[in-house]
Amino acid sequence: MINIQDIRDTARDMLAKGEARMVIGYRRGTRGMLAEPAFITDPAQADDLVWDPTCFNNLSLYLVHDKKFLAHMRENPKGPVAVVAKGCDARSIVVLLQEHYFKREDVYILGVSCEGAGVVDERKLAPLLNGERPSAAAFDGDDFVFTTAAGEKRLAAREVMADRCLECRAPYPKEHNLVFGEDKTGRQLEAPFAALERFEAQDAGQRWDAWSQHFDRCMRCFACRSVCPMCYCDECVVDSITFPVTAGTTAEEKATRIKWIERSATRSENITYLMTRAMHLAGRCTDCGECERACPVNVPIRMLNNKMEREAREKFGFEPGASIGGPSLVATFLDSDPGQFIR
Amino acid sequence: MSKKRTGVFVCHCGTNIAATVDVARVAKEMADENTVAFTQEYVYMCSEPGQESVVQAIKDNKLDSVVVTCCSPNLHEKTFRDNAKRAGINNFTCEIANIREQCSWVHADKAKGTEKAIKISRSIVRRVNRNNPLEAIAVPVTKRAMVIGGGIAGIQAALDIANAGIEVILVEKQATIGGRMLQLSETFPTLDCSQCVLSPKMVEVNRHPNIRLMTYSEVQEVGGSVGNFRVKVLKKPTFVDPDKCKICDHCTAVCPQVVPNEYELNLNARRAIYIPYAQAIPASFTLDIDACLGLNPVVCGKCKDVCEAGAIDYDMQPQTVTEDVGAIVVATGFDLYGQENMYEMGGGKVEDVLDGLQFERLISASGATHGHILRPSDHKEPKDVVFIQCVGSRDPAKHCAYCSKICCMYTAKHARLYKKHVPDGRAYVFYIDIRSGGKGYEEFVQRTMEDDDTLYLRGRVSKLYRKGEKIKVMGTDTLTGQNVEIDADMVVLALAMVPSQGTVDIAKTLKIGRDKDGFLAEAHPKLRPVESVTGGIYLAGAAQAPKDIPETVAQAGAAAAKVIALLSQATLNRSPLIAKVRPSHCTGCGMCVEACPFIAIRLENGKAIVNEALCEGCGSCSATCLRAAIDVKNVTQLQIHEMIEACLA
Amino acid sequence: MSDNIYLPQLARVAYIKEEVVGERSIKTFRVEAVDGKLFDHECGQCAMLSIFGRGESMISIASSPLIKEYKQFSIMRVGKVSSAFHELEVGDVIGIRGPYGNNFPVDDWRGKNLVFIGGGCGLAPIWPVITTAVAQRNDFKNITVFYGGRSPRDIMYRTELEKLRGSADVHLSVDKAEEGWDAFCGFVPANVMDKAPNPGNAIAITCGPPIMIKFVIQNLREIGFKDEQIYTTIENKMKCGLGKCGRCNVGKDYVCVKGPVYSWAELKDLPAEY
Amino acid sequence: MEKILDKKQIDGWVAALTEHPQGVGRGCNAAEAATTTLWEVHTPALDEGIWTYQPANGTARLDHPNTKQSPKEFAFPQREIFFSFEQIKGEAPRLTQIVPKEQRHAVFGVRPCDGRGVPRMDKVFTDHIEDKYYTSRRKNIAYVGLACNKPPSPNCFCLSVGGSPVSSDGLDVQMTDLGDRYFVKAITETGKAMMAAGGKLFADPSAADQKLLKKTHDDAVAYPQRKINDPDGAPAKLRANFDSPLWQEMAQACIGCGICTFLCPTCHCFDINDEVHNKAPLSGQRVRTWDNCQFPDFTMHSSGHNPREGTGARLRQRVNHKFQYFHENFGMHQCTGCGRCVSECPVGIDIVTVVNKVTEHVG
Amino acid sequence: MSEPQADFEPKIVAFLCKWCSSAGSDLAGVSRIQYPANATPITIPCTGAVSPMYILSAFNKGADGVLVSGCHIGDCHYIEGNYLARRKMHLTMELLKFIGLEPNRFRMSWVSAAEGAKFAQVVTEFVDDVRKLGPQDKLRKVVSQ
Ligand SMILES: Cc1cc2nc3c(=O)[nH]c(=O)nc-3n(C[C@H](O)[C@H](O)[C@H](O)COP(=O)(O)OP(=O)(O)OC[C@H]3O[C@@H](n4cnc5c(N)ncnc54)[C@H](O)[C@@H]3O)c2cc1C
Ligand SMILES: Cc1cc2nc3c(=O)[nH]c(=O)nc-3n(C[C@H](O)[C@H](O)[C@H](O)COP(=O)(O)OP(=O)(O)OC[C@H]3O[C@@H](n4cnc5c(N)ncnc54)[C@H](O)[C@@H]3O)c2cc1C
Ligand code: SF4
Ligand code: SF4
Ligand code: SF4
Ligand code: SF4
Ligand code: SF4
Ligand code: SF4
Repeated sequence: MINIQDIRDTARDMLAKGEARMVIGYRRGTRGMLAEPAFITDPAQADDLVWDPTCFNNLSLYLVHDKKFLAHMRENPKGPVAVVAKGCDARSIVVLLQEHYFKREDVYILGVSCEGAGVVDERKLAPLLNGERPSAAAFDGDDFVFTTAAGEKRLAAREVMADRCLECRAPYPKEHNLVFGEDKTGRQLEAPFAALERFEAQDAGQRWDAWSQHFDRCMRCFACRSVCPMCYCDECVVDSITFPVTAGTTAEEKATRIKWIERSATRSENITYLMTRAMHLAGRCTDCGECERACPVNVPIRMLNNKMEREAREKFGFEPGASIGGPSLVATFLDSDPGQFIR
Repeated sequence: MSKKRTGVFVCHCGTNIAATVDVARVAKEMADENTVAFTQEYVYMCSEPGQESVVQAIKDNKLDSVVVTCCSPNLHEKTFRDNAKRAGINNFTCEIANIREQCSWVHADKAKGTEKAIKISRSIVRRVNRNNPLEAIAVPVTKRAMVIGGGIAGIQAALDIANAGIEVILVEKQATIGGRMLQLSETFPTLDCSQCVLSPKMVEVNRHPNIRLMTYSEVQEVGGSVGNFRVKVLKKPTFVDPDKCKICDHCTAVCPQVVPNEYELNLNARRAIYIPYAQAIPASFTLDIDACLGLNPVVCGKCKDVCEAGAIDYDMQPQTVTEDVGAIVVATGFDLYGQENMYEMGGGKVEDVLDGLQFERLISASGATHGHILRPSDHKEPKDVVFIQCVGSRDPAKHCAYCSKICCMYTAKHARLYKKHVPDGRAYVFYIDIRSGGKGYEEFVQRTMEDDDTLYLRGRVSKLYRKGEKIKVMGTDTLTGQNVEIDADMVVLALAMVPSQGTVDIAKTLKIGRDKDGFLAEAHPKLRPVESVTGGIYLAGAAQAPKDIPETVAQAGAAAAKVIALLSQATLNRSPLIAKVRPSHCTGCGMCVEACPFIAIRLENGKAIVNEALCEGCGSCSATCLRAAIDVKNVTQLQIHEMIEACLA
Repeated sequence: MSDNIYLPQLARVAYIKEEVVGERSIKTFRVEAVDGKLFDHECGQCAMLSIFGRGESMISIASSPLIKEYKQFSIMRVGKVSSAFHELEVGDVIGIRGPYGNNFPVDDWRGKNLVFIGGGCGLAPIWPVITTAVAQRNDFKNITVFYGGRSPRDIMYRTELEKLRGSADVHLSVDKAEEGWDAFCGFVPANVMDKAPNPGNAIAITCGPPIMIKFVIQNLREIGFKDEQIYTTIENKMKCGLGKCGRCNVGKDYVCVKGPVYSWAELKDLPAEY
Repeated sequence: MEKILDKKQIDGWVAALTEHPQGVGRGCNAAEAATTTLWEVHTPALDEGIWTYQPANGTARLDHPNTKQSPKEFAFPQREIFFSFEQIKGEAPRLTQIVPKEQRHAVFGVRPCDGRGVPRMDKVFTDHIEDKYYTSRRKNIAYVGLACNKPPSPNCFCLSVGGSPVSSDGLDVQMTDLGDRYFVKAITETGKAMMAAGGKLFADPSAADQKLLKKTHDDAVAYPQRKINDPDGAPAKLRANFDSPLWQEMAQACIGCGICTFLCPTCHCFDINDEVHNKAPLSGQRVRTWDNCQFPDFTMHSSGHNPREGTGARLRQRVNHKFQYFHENFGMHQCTGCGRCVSECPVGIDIVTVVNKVTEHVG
Repeated sequence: MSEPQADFEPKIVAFLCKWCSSAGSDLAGVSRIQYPANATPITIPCTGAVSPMYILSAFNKGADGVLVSGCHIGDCHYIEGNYLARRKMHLTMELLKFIGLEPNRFRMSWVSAAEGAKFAQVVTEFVDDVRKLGPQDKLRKVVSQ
């Protein structure tokens, strides 16, 4: 069991001693379930920090924000940012480090072990609470306990846990500066890629029927991209319209931007967007599941990334975010790569 | 900034194109393209008047770019680019749309052919619209060459280059140069002694002021490109100082370690300290560290004790040297296809079944048996010897698909040499057919058949096995249709020639391609037979394909001539179609660095930087970059995107 | 559907002039109606110009309302649509809709001294006022024009500015000294400070890059201009021009409707989101 | 007009609106049937875990909390084609307007907050100059509302912004769930006509029904909601706190996804782009798509200068637009308290908290 | 799946590497080996230069099939470009299959400069396969009113 006070004490200490210029963690939000990202610079606020099954966000995203902000301000960071990171989040940080997005010494990873549990899926939880609004959530062994106006409600973790956590193979932040909680790797509740396999068991026609509806629903808010720490490109290639312009973009570049897709949220454009994103995340996505969670219209985006992840693992023996110095998936190859599809 | 003014020139190629493509329609459709300011069709665009009209049209219409829709760019891209240049515009704004090889010649249906020709032409027009004027890149040349492999090919190439006054580094993996030829007894078709021909050359190499010999050395890493390679060579320790070694042979006498002698193809044994061959160059002993008991006087140290010259140095360390060279000749030679692969020939497990090279050592005066033909099992003189040709060659189903080219000849040679040594012996040759193209070759074979009374049997051997003293060889004579069975004392297999392991390894290190049989791939089978696909790397000898000594020497000479021609230039022109980074989009993720096969990209201050001298323009980086931050000039993602659009319009 | 506010009218390019070449090149275009006539406009108003297949851009009408035969636009190449404009040739047809936005209250300014201060491409929006005032020279007192570019090559309307000299005081400047330039060297606000135009019975109209406007206004106020005497235009990104798409929103104003012309007195009251 | 509709009859009413009274072959030919304006009815349905409006298919159920997306898309679709263009090289372009189809749409189950979104959208698209794409769709839409017996989301705050769970603003018909039946009230003439189409399916309400209606409404209003503490003071306070550092602080987690605005019943910002289908000869369409002020490049000038640099400035725009600028222009808050932006923000940015914090801030 | 149409002429984009497959197609031409005209070639330096974006984009722009063809493994002019391509295209193929696109719409092949006949055969087969599948309308941009 993680004692939140340990995290708070560490954060307070680091800030007070100037060992970190900011601690990014979670605190209670006002809108209900969700713990919200907290950006703490004042040691006095360290007590706001919380750790519970509603700490969904992959906070490594904010390391990217921070870097972009500093670049924009032309500032040099003074000391590292400390960030609370779950297993998957820590792997995201590894990928960012692998891609030289920032230096190892710029980040202080306060790892938190999911200890064989994980985070809640709001969508699974909501119907079980009958519209009640939980004021607190806590881990308790195999259960999660929610406090609502109607009292305490105990739910089996596996019923309300996010799919990604049910299937998580590495719920322990291997890369860390400090880690809270025990390594209980191996206690996963579902086989890896279980959801994916269930989906793949269908025939091509059924898969298309499902996906075409999903693609139709997408309204291209780009929340999936915005919430993803791996989608850090300043100018996303697929997107010719929104976010194309950074201050450095020249007239020539704007005039000759490739229009891979249109802004219209039509099926074909949505497919191209989401498929490109999946391709771009192949070998980089660490399955933090944030894209799928953020999507307001429940497009199962994670499944696309999962598909790539499984291919990478099974065919190329590749694990995203495994090591900072490791190879990247699409920039390398093995003699033994599959070629049966080539005719 | 203003709009491009492209001229489109549609060639009829006589009726080659016009018969199945409506050229007038192609021209008309191209005229509808936004950027096309001029179109023209002509019966033979590449003819003198055709070319002239292109030049004139560029000038008259102030064109800034040109598309010629005609045959494959391999044929006339240069022609029309030169024309563009002549007309005063940049040659890289001229592109070819191939509507002949890729269209008119392969589609009989005129309507469909025309449609496709329009799509092809349109895609090239759109591409040209985004072409930038470029200049070829000039790179200075390092006037020094490296030859890898010290067989006859390497020796010849090194000597030729050195004689032209260019410094050469000859790198040989073994302790001596000489290669396979050193192992041969006498050579067809003249039957002169192999070593007698070779030794003087080896000595010359050793003495040549322009040649630096690095034996017992291996190339580890190659960077750079044509004109400027940087090669890392590992010099393995021989533990014997060649300058001090007197070749007195005292050391071998005391060395307790006995291992098979690879130079003698394991027909006899050698010591851990040894000299492969009496006239080895460099003339020095070598201590085989793998066989040695350990470089420690406590363990052994006998050789060191007896060496009066004090040549033995147990502390010798491997040494890595880096050499800058402008060109490389690869002459890493061949091996024989392993007997163990030849299941039907006993899989290497039947005693007294030898391969050709072993036989060469058997009959060689310097060989293990001092020139007496004695079979290994019992040291008796074999009376019935069966020679089998095409073993492992010309067998696409199970072994090598190709013909090893020299086996017919050396088998004939072997049969003759055998008869010379054992006049009462009987020689049988199984063959599929005889390939004896070459000066004096056919005569040589005929003489073997007739004068030497060798029994040539046309057919394959289906099986052989040991039966007591004899080897039973079962085959068919396809001329008579009879099954043949011979009780042989010895069998000699003319095994296929395959690229040596050193060749396979060096291809990886140098990143030069190999052909489907594993030999080093030449840039063009007919027109560029001694060049590898990588600029500045040339091929010589049996590493490129099976060949005999005359051919090897000829190719080595040709490679040397190429090297000399290359290195006599002050600078080199390289294609400017290389990668270019858009720093505004690059996040410095380094994926392109990883993907680049030529190590041409590095990261600096969080951005990718392309080394123009190294980049070959393959585009692997651009397909890997997630941000379209790196593109090959004039083959940009934008251009391909617009070409896709054009193909699907 | 009648009154389709998004449907442009077709206009043909009748004349193109390269004003400034280089990285920030500017070209001037005159366009005429393909059928019928184009709308009338007031000084300071803008139009949405389209190149079909590339998109639309809001561009100030740089010709005087007195000229009815054509409308003139000066467009700097900065991106997608503006680059497409720079590829146009005489005779090409574009789309145009407008006029949009409010205008300079030129009628209220009759009998006053006018001080124009422009920088870079910012001469275009005030050019109709200058040319109208010069055309109706007697209605106005002194006319002074300050205009500056980065270098002599960046001075737009060079010949036209020279022609003004009879009717107006023209003070040109370049940011950095260069051979052959004998007028003022330095930034436009400094030139204004240097010449210190008299604020009495005067209106100052300034347009240019945001940073220039900021310092021009500072300097004008120092010289003694009141907030109500200073006019400028603000150019926020626009897509519809009709106060609906939301992006030019500053405070409660949609600049495409309530602007682009503001007196400093009005502008001060709005949040500084431009 | 006030009536009672048995819950089981809802599909009957939908059918009456969708099908021609006589029907083809029953005294009315196909041409007549086509020209007589009928309704395309949309009812909330649960699809892939989210409530969306879908064409009625005879199994309408109005037990949804609220739909994920607001019903604004009926009058203001995410993608609207303005016109198509074609141009042959050297010739003038030819433009063809694309006019929205004349089809009447009845949207069932609109919650009061979303109903109140309608007049707000109307204001935007008709103020100053009329947007005919909007109005020609809008005039053909009827909103059949459903009062909230209890706020469907824990983040509802309609009462704070001048609305109520039983408001009928912007609706044509208001229905109230009385257990086994609906109390149906026509608000507009269109609403009356629609109810008339239902004919005998409707019964007259009894006094008990009226009483129950009142109680239901009263209970709904009394149900605790989230609260904006000083909505009336908001415009002035927001104005005063424009430069407050609170904005950046509160928006630090914002990822700029724009979910808050895409889902909002009153956000109307859009983008216009040309979509090219063929380059030579040129053909394509000019298309309007939703856009929003939370996207970082929304206001970025071509020069790279961005008046709303940073998430703080953008959050401020969203909040100020809803609670200050719109109020200054039209005398009402643009927010209707539906709570979508609160519930759906992936990082928990909460407009109620934001408004409260800023209005309480003295700076 | 769409109904197969007798008169349906598939639109195919063929990315051919300059050194092998494009040369192979030239050889097919020189040898006058006939094959269907449905595949329009785009010559790229190397299959390694084919970004998965190109495949997606071609389908988006209405291709009924996409072919990527290059040098055999081990023969890449740029040594390892085709190895990189093999991995990328494998992933692309898997993703396309995953969402339910018919796998026969995307083909990768190795055709050397010497394999004119193979080139013709690959195109012929591929056109046949795609013809059987009918028009590709899953990823195609729909130009709606
Ligand atoms: C049984 C037999 C009989 C023959 N008889 C005749 C004949 O009578 N007449 C005739 O004309 N031809 C004959 N030949 C053919 C002849 O042997 C070859 O043509 C000739 O040896 C080819 O020479 P080469 O230099 O290309 O290769 P090799 O002789 O194989 O030399 C290659 C050299 O490169 C070195 N090397 C390999 N890899 C590396 C590396 N990575 N780095 C550094 N060094 C390396 C090797 O150690 C070797 O020294 C015969 C061949 C055989 C098998
Ligand atoms: C009131 C007013 C008056 C103005 N007057 C003038 C004037 O007189 N002269 C002048 O030069 N300028 C003037 N401007 C500025 C001018 O409007 C802009 O410079 C111009 O709109 C830039 O357009 P662009 O397409 O070239 O720039 P870009 O930066 O390329 O694009 C601008 C818009 O196009 C969209 N866009 C960008 N790339 C793409 C893409 N690949 N696909 C689809 N959409 C894309 C962006 O979303 C953006 O909204 C004025 C502006 C205003 C507001
Ligand atoms: S995916 Fe794994 S590491 Fe991430 S939150 Fe779930 S259990 Fe923890
Ligand atoms: S998939 Fe979901 S989150 Fe992503 S753009 Fe589409 S609607 Fe938004
Ligand atoms: S792959 Fe692209 S972004 Fe990454 S370093 Fe290379 S050019 Fe830059
Ligand atoms: S601002 Fe939020 S709460 Fe208000 S109407 Fe919009 S989505 Fe609903
Ligand atoms: S809040 Fe933003 S997106 Fe919504 S209407 Fe206002 S400006 Fe537009
Ligand atoms: S406030 Fe929330 S929903 Fe709105 S843009 Fe920011 S992160 Fe997205």
